[in-house]
Amino acid sequence: MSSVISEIRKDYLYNLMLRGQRADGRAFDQPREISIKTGVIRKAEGSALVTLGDTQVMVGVKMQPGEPFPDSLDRGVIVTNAELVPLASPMFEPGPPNEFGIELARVVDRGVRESGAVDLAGLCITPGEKVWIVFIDIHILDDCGNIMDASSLGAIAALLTTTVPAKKFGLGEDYPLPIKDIPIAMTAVEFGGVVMFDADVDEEAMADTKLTVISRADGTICGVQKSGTGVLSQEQIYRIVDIACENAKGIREKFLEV
Amino acid sequence: MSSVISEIRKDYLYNLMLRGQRADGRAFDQPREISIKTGVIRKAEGSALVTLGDTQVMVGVKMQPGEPFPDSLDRGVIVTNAELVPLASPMFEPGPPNEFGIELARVVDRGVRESGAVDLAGLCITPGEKVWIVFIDIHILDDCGNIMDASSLGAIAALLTTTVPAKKFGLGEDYPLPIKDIPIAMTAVEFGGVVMFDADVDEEAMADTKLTVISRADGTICGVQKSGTGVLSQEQIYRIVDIACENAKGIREKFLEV
Amino acid sequence: MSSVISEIRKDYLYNLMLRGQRADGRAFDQPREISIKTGVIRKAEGSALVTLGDTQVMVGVKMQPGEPFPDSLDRGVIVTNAELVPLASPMFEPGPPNEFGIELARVVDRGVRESGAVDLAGLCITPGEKVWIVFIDIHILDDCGNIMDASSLGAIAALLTTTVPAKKFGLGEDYPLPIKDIPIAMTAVEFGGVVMFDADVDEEAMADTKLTVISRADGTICGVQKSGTGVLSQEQIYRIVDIACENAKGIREKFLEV
Amino acid sequence: MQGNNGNITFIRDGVRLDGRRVDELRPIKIEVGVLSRADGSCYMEMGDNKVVAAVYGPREVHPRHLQEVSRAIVRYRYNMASFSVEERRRPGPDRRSYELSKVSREALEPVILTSYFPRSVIDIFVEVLQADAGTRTAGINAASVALADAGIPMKGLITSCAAGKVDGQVVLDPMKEEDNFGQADLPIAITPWGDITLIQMDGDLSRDEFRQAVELARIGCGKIYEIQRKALLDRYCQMESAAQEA
Amino acid sequence: MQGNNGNITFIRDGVRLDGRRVDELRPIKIEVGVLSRADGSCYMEMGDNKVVAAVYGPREVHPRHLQEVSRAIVRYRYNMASFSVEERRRPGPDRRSYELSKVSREALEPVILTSYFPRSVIDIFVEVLQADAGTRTAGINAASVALADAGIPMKGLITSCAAGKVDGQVVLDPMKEEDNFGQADLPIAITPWGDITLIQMDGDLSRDEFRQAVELARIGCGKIYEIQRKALLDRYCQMESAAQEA
Amino acid sequence: MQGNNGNITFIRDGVRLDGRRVDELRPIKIEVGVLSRADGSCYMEMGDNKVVAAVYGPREVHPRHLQEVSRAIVRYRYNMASFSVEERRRPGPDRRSYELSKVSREALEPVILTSYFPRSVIDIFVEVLQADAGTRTAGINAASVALADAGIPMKGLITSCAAGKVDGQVVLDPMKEEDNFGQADLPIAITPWGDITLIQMDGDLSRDEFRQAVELARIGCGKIYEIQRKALLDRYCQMESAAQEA
Repeated sequence: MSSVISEIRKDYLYNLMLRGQRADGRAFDQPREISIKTGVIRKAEGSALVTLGDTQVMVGVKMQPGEPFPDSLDRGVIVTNAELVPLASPMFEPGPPNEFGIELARVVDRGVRESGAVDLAGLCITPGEKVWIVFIDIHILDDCGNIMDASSLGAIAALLTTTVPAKKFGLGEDYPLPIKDIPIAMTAVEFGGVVMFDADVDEEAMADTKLTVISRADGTICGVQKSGTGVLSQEQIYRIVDIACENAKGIREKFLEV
Repeated sequence: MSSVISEIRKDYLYNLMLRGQRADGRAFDQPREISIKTGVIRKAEGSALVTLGDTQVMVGVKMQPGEPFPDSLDRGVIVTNAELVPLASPMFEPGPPNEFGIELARVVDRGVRESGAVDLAGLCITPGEKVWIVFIDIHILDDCGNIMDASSLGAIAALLTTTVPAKKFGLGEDYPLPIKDIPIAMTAVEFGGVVMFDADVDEEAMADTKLTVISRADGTICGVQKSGTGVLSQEQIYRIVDIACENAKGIREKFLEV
Repeated sequence: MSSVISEIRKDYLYNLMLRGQRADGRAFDQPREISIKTGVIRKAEGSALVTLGDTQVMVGVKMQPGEPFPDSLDRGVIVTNAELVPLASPMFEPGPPNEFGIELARVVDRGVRESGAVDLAGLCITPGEKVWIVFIDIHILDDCGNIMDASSLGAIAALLTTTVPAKKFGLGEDYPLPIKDIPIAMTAVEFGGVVMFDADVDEEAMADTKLTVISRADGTICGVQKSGTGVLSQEQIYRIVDIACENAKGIREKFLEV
Repeated sequence: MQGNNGNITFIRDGVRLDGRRVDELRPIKIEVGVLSRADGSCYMEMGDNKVVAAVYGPREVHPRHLQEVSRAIVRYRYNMASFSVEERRRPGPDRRSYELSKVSREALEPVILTSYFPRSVIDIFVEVLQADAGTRTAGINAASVALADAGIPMKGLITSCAAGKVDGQVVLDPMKEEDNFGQADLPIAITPWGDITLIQMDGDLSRDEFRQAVELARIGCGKIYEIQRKALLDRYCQMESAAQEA
Repeated sequence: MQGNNGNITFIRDGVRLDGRRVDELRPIKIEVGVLSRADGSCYMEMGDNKVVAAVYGPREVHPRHLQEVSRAIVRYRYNMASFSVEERRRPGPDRRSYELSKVSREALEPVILTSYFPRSVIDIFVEVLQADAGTRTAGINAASVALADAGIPMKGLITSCAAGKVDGQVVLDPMKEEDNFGQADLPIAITPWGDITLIQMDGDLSRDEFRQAVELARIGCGKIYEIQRKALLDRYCQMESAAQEA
Repeated sequence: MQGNNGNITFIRDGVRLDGRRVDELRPIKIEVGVLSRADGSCYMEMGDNKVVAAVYGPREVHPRHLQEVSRAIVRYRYNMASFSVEERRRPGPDRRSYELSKVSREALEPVILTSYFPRSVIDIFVEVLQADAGTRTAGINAASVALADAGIPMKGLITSCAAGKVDGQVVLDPMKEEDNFGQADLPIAITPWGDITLIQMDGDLSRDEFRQAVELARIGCGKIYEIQRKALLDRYCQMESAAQEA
């Protein structure tokens, strides 16, 4: 899914990198500018528009009553879907999600699920029969690199502002979706031995390998995913994990904690 | 979906047109010969084989009990589908309906629905639980132009002869489907400033633009659809609407009124 | 679905054939070596790995309660599916079953169904409401010719060792799936007037025409299917039927009767 | 084949439910050249079955990679209209129609001179407008006539017919009730010189009954062949006289 | 059009539920060039509708067999986000979005100079982020601006607007409630010189009302056209000054 | 990871439910060259997991537009048989299998010398016949051996193994119960020289536990690597002696 990048641009970026620099002047572990607008879609129970540099991702959360899973009869259900619509990148094609869209949705989903971000036990309506289904829909608008972190950020930001629409379904008063943790995904790419966080679209095109690390508020890890056809050393992985957990703290404090 | 037409044939038709003529001698506002045979498919609750010149369309109506829509709990449901099977034209391909088939079905459906042709309130079995579903299935057999009008005509002709199969489902005696109006679609094409009704396959291939107008028995309009990549002036549209409503009267009287 | 075969190999096989011989020394009516291992998949209610020469087919049987068909409310349901996965042959492609896979599954299914092999009346749980669904899943592992007979053999071998998982669904004690007959499919190919049973992959590639005959334990016929673009004479068909019924007896006795 | 016929007697005094003898076909009607767009076409009724067949080609193959360098490929699409059966069926192909399309194509391909048209395709489309047991045989018969109408060079017409078994007796051309509750169904297709291009069977037949059924189905084919030929001849004469008038 | 408005009065003393007069548009907001990856883009709000349009191209056609030797093909994909409507919709196109994509493409194609770019494609993508009656017209308006932003040569901007009928009266730019319970909906799209490139209608209109509705929708288009032009001009000035600063 | 283990104690006196120590693998069985049609193949059991891997290629790419001018593309299809799990699964890929196919391909691709075979494809197919936690690692191990069996030039064998966490303790190669009710799952794949080509993790691990889990999984990989090598060696010897006999 990486974009095509000209050889000249590649050489330029590579030479910069050797001198410890990035094209936009950031440090290797520094993310681009982040902005999060929530409540942007009135028709959704929760929503967030995240910009990460030029990357833009809209996440909408919709809720409706439905059946629980047979193996967790008294817990709500989370369904996460990502649409890599062709509006967002010349690399995206219309049609059902391909392996990139599926991986994106599944990693975001695992971050939310494994961190216990949503109190699923608080989403039971009638045990064994009816629970709340939480649909997290990720709509990529402009893929200028690292849609993984932007999507993950959008998902938790939207969840944090979600109202359970109980009234609409005759199930009492509306109430805020119970949130128990704030998972943050941080993705690094590796190229020529150098590790860079929050790659832009050119850096992504250059690198073979990504590592996404999702951490909880308490600094523990709830998700890791390597993708791409390159390799990582054990040390690189440990280092990425460490930086990811540290950086996540800053973002959580700045943008998401109440 | 327009057929390929040779340049020579096109020039010939164009020159004719400039002299106010059509290849088969018709006036610009004159439809081809129409024949309607109903009751041709014994296994359907209603059916009609319409020929419009060489164009042949079979419409079958099937009915079965089912669930009402949530926003109209005491009304029957209409489902319209069109199969542009590859038997009918070298331009049609196997597979699920493409945008042409979908548009055709949806325009026919809107004509039936918006005209209030079928008394949906009379198709409620148990309010909120069970109503009659009316399936209108359009099967194009030979596309020699203007399958829109032929399909629309077939749909209303089939509905007019439909028997509600109450007995088969243990719901009392069979009775005729209650019909309240007879919508008629008339389609014109535009080419080089000239407007022609009921285009044959060559005329369709030549023209960029079509306008379908569906009118009720009382002369009011219940549906309009422009299709094709050309433009129409306001005056052309008004003129087509006027002729369509007038011509529809004649067809309604001749073929469809009891 | 026939494999490509070189002209030289084809000539060689053809010349052998004219001398009444086959490449592996078998007689024309002689099947390759057969082995059947049952109970190989612990997670399935019944399973069998069949090897027929180098051909390998795995069949798994799964059972679960479900709804009966409207026209047989007090009988179990059989669902047969065949996956011609691309692991098994360079000719197979990923994706939903094509016409070869569908034909294979349907012929195996008809053999099981029409022979009355499974006592469907014995698989009713609550008449009109709940019956056992028997899923027969055929997984081709190595297509070295005649997957039809291998699949059919695998299906009945798996069924013969299937346990109805009543306990798992709170429906009493487990019991063996009631089997009433043992249908055996025998397939012959025709090429240049010669009829050969149990063709290997080269023989299949050479021949245009196949005939599958499925017979019951009492020697009567419960299924026949010609496939391929060649023709068969009436006499050839009668002869294949006779040999198929005879050969089936031997296989039934040797491998499948208790 | 449910084999479970309730208490219906299908044959009484040698006469079937619809008045036919055991070796009698249902009424047949064939019309040739019923469609304008297709290169060849045929409408056929066999009892209550109503089918239309159309042939397009030889024409270019799409997608290209299906094309064969030394011959035309043949495609056959058997399709049932949603309204053709008692309970409305969802549009589009199901597993049954994929199988019927395959065996029907294989029933016709042996007589088509495909080597005359390398790299091209001959498309055969059969639409079942009303179904009443025997749609595959009716479809093959109609398609065979449509191929001739399209001028596709063939070694001969293919003719198709089924035999069945009800009340323990082999019968020709089973109708819906006989098919639903009968004990066997055996459709065949043959060339004019007797080679068999399609044979399928399910149900319960002894080897003797199997042979009886094949023989009976062949007799049925013989009768249908004459009707096919006559329909084509009528069409030809009609076109001749139309040409002379012009 | 359900025509069944319960007991709601939609117009009281010439004023509609949301305070508009019958010939008044909902508030409109247009931003040009909102996306980096696309060649042209536009974000638009029309009342509670929120849509983004992107244009890619002219670029290579995939799959190849769609390419036209003498002109660019135009593709238009109208898509609703799952969260854009009251009840979550399943992702992916449905029959409605196929039809809207078709008529929207046909609304824009007449002004695009496709002959300048043979064998190529101009892709227009419209994402509906929030829907409130009028998404097709908002989409066309946004797409038209995005085409201009992408530098696609056009004869002029396309502008689209709907008229409706509620309480027996023709009104401009119906919102959700008026669309759901009104008596007619008539969207049009026009060129700057008044040719109509899209017209659809459903509901119940006399011939006179039909003409009134067309006239009113045209007036609406005129107002929207000015907003489109201004947005493009602002964008142009902004880029100019950015260029001068650099 | 449900993290909700009811009241099960998974480790008692350092021994797990199936009698293993925390750093012990389940029994492993590898057979090389089990399929005739494939260019390379491998059957593998890891505990109750049973998988078959086949490799085809390098061969021509279909469809053509996927082909790369300077290297072979690699495709990997992870597929579960319908009968491989407790509750029958519908045939065909689901979202999980798409993701596993992707990460498995990316686990193997780093060691395949794809530049040797421009414009071609190396297809890897893995069928899970029985599943019991760890099918992705078993599939990668089997695929790696099948690649070697197919003679595909590689820099080294890839080996894959998971670590988990149960009862607060990091364990090697979790089985079904430990996976369902455990607190974390961390599969990795490594090259013989220790580079990591796959790493995924879900559940709940401190940074220390994370490192422990990676170390433990590496130890597991080391043991599996020896079994893979031995299986390939045995196969080679067997073929040698077969060749000498001939």
